[in-house]
Amino acid sequence: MSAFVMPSLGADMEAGTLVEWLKRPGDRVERGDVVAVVDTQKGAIEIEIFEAGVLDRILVQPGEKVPVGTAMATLRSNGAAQEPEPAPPQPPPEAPPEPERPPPEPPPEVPPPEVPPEITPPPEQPPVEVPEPEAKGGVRVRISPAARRRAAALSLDLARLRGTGPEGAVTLADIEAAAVARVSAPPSGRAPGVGFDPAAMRRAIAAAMARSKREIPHYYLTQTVDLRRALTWLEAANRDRPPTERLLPAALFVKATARALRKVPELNGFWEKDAFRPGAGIHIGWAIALRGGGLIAPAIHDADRKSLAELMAALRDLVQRARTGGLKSSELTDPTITVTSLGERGAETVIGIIYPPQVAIVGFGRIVEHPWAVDGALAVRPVVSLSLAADHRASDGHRGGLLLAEIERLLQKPEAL
Amino acid sequence: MTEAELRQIVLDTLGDIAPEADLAALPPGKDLREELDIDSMDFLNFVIALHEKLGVDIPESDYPQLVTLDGAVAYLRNKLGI
Amino acid sequence: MTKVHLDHAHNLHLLKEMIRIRRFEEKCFELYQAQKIRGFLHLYDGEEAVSVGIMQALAPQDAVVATYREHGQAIARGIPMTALMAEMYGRREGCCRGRGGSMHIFDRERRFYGGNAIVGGGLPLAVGVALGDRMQERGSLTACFFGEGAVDEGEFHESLNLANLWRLPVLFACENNLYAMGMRLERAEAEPDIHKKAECYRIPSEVVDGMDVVAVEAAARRAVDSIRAGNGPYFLECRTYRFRAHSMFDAQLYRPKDEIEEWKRKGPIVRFQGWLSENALLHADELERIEVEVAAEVDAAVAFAESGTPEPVEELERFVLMDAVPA
Amino acid sequence: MTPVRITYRECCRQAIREAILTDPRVFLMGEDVGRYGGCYAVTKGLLEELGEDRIRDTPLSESAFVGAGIGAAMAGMRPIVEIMTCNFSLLALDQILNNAATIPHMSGGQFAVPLVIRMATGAGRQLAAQHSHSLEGWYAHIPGIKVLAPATLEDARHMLKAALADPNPVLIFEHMVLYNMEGELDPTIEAVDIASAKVRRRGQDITLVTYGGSLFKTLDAAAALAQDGIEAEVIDLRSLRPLDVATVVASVAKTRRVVIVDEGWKSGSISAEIGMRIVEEAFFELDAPIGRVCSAEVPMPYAAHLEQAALPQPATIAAAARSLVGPA
Repeated sequence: MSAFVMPSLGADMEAGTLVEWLKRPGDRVERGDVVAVVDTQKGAIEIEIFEAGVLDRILVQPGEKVPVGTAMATLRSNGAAQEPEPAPPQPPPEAPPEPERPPPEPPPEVPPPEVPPEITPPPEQPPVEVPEPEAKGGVRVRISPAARRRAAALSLDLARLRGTGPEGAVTLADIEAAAVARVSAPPSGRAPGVGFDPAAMRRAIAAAMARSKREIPHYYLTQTVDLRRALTWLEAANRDRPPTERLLPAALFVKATARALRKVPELNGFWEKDAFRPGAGIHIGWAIALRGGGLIAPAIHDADRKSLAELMAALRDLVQRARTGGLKSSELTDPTITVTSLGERGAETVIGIIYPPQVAIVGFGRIVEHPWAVDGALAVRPVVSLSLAADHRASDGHRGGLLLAEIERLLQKPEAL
Repeated sequence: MTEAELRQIVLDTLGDIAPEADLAALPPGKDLREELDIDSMDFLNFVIALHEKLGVDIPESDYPQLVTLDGAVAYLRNKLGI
Repeated sequence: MTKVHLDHAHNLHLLKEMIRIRRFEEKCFELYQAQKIRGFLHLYDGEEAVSVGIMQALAPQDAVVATYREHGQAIARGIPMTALMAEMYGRREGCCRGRGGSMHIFDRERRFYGGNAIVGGGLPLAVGVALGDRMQERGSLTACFFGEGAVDEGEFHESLNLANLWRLPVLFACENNLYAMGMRLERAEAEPDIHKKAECYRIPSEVVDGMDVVAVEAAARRAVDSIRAGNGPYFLECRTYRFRAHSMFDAQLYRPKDEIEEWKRKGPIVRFQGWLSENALLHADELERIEVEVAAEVDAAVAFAESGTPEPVEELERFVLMDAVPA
Repeated sequence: MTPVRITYRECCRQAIREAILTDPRVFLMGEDVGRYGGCYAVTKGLLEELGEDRIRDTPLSESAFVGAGIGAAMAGMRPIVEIMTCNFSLLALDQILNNAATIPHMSGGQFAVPLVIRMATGAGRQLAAQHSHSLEGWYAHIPGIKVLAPATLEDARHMLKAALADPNPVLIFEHMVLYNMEGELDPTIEAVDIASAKVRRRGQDITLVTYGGSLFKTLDAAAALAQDGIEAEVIDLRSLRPLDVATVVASVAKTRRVVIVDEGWKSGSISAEIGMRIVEEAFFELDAPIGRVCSAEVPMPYAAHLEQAALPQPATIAAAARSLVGPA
């Protein structure tokens, strides 16, 4: 006894509907005889039988839809006696409910290929936003971009972090965990000086200063400026300001210099390929001495348009971020002029070396009490030594002098700054 | 708040400003600005930190009283009345 | 008129070759329904005379380019049924390691340059093989098989023009079975007389009754003689008919049933076998012996395929690039 | 409105029928779309109902009848051209690229090409190398055309309407494995847009971006990942050109990990383009490398076990996702 089953007529045929039997039980059939008609999505197709014999019993009635492989009739090979009526045929296997999705051609059990799907390695290009967090010894830290940005924001030293990401890379979660750990750390667990690698910085300063001296024909001017009006105004202004809003002389120096540069624009810009390129705005590079050595001059953008309060906030922010390694590389590369001030414990006069490719550097010495002639009489005045070093390729002494005179004039009317 | 706690807060504040400094070895009577290489910006941040942590107002005119560790502690004790 | 040398042995050979193809196709039809063969399957029943007839005129060094309905050409060209069946089972022992399936049979040794599943795709290849052979003075020709559907493809025009422009040794063998899948000839051709199209490129062409294996062999010999004499390509339009659907999954809504029955009555095997019997050129026992031998050959092919092994997955990317040109 | 039970194939047919009945400019042209009823039986019965003028069987001349479709569109018709499978579209690539995609721009806006081209695509039925390509990514490289990949029943039913209304040439790729898919068509959806991606499954641990035939393998992978406590967000692109990068970036910004599933070959694929867009627009959101699961770079083999090994599978998609999520 053998079964005549619903044939597969096409690559994507899963089931067929029996339309009509062309043979009846007891009929003799030969190989190749058409015994039934089946309906498919392509239309009605005649079905052949591939075995000779006598049709025994019909299992599927016209109109029934059954999956490929379902027994539709039994066949007695030639000469076999009619089988006794077997138990009623169990109903053809319940047609599997039409799955929501195409029943994926049951792929033979395919072990996932041993070769892991190649994950393309992360692009190695350096981050644009944040300076390279080189661990000591220059080994690049494997860290995800999101983690790197967060670390910068939290001023975390990446070098000492152990990553839990792919191949030990530092992930966002690692940064968050480290940040939490730091806050709860006992006070004595002070994070050592953070941010820049002093040795690398020293090399960078040396290179810049050597190039400046080599290429730039400096000329130098100095001027002593009376600060009585400025300091008196400052003291009065700070009296009714909370500490967070109090101003320092540095704010006045930056504002005066920035406003003065509007009158002498040829000192605000760059010397490139034998030509002066004016700055796109007045961005004052404020020289900050780092604790434990090193110097950096990040930019205060559009200093001429900022209020004294805004300048003070900018100065405090720059100093704080400079010391914790949180400066953006763009802040280091786009000042249009540099202003340096050694503060209360510096020398009386500082004359700077221009930071290429800028074309000028203004210096403010220590504020000291000096004898001062006022209307022919001798008086004592707080004064500051104001200096300018400028690139003689871009400007001449006369123009430099005008700048210093303008700074002095502006410092006499602090309330207008 | 005891005087010892107040002294520790002052030391912690100085530590934030001069992380690499060895505060244990700081002579309490010496000028902080010399000992810890503190400029006007650092000193302003020192004042701001004390103001925020302790809620005391410190006018500019009082700055000279805060230039030594002992001076600062005494000044703050007086201000806080402890 | 070149005469076909019809001795007894040759007659039996022609008959047996056609029966070999027919029985092979019938077994494929059965095995597809049992899900042993998958993908697309285009069967050759009814067109056996074309392959068998033409292959008699070819020499071992000649090349063959075929289409996806290629079991006839492959078997007539001498590719063993075992390799073909194993290929359709997707087994490593198949002629292409199970990678090509029914539509892409290749055999380097027998210069069988493959089936092509893109209609008309084989014509430019055939022109190229003929060009290469001619430039290396191999003295061989290339037989290019295609259906009448291919004449509507741009490649048909480009290939015939180039073939005659450079007088290349190509035998263009068009199996005109009246249907391009569901498109009957008249519904697709502005000029239904296919062989006339060759005249536009001044290629000598003939129409031949694709159901008469002797007539096909005779025409093929005429074509081969002309090509070998250096007269350039030759075009044979073999008018034939396919008894089965275009492929396995086709309800044949486009043609009437009685038309199929009518062509079956004058099918290539029935006709030749009938002619031989009427002229006492075939004895009943000889036919019986042929059927027994063919049945054994087909069963052996199935057994070979059943016992075949899948190609290891690690070899998946092998031959994407070749290390060297096979000698 | 009780939901209607329907197949993806029937959705395509109803869309074509509705378009022809409602707009006299619309007609269907392609190989065996009429008498034969369509290679995948999508257009069975349409010739009998709509006649030879609107359901046009063509000879096997892809370049000619696709070019003719472009010409008819330029002359004011709204043709639907069926190329049996994307494998045969290579014969019409010149017409699609150098005419359909180029003429509007090249003519200075004088001519539009309001043409829809439908093609079956993809592998998975052992049709071997020449019949198993997945070329959507290629076409998505071409400015001047739109490329759609309907995966759901609603998209199969309604994308054609939007494509016909679009003045530009629109290519619709129907993955052949989907034709038999049956389900309930959402009756509340009357129309769909053809420019935005859709989130088919919400998740916050990783984003799986895919389209067309790979959608359901990706959803299977997401289900498997859920067992391990990894919630994957599955995005169905629906349109490969234009690419709805915003939806992808928004998801990546949330999950910070992404795997792109694409049945094309990896080199120069649409997945490569999507990966680059993510790097350009969401670089700092990433917390792991971008993963891709594509077809092995081989001509698709006939043998079932080799074909399945070459194609993206739920197991390989889930594995790729797990490797990026790392130890839970």
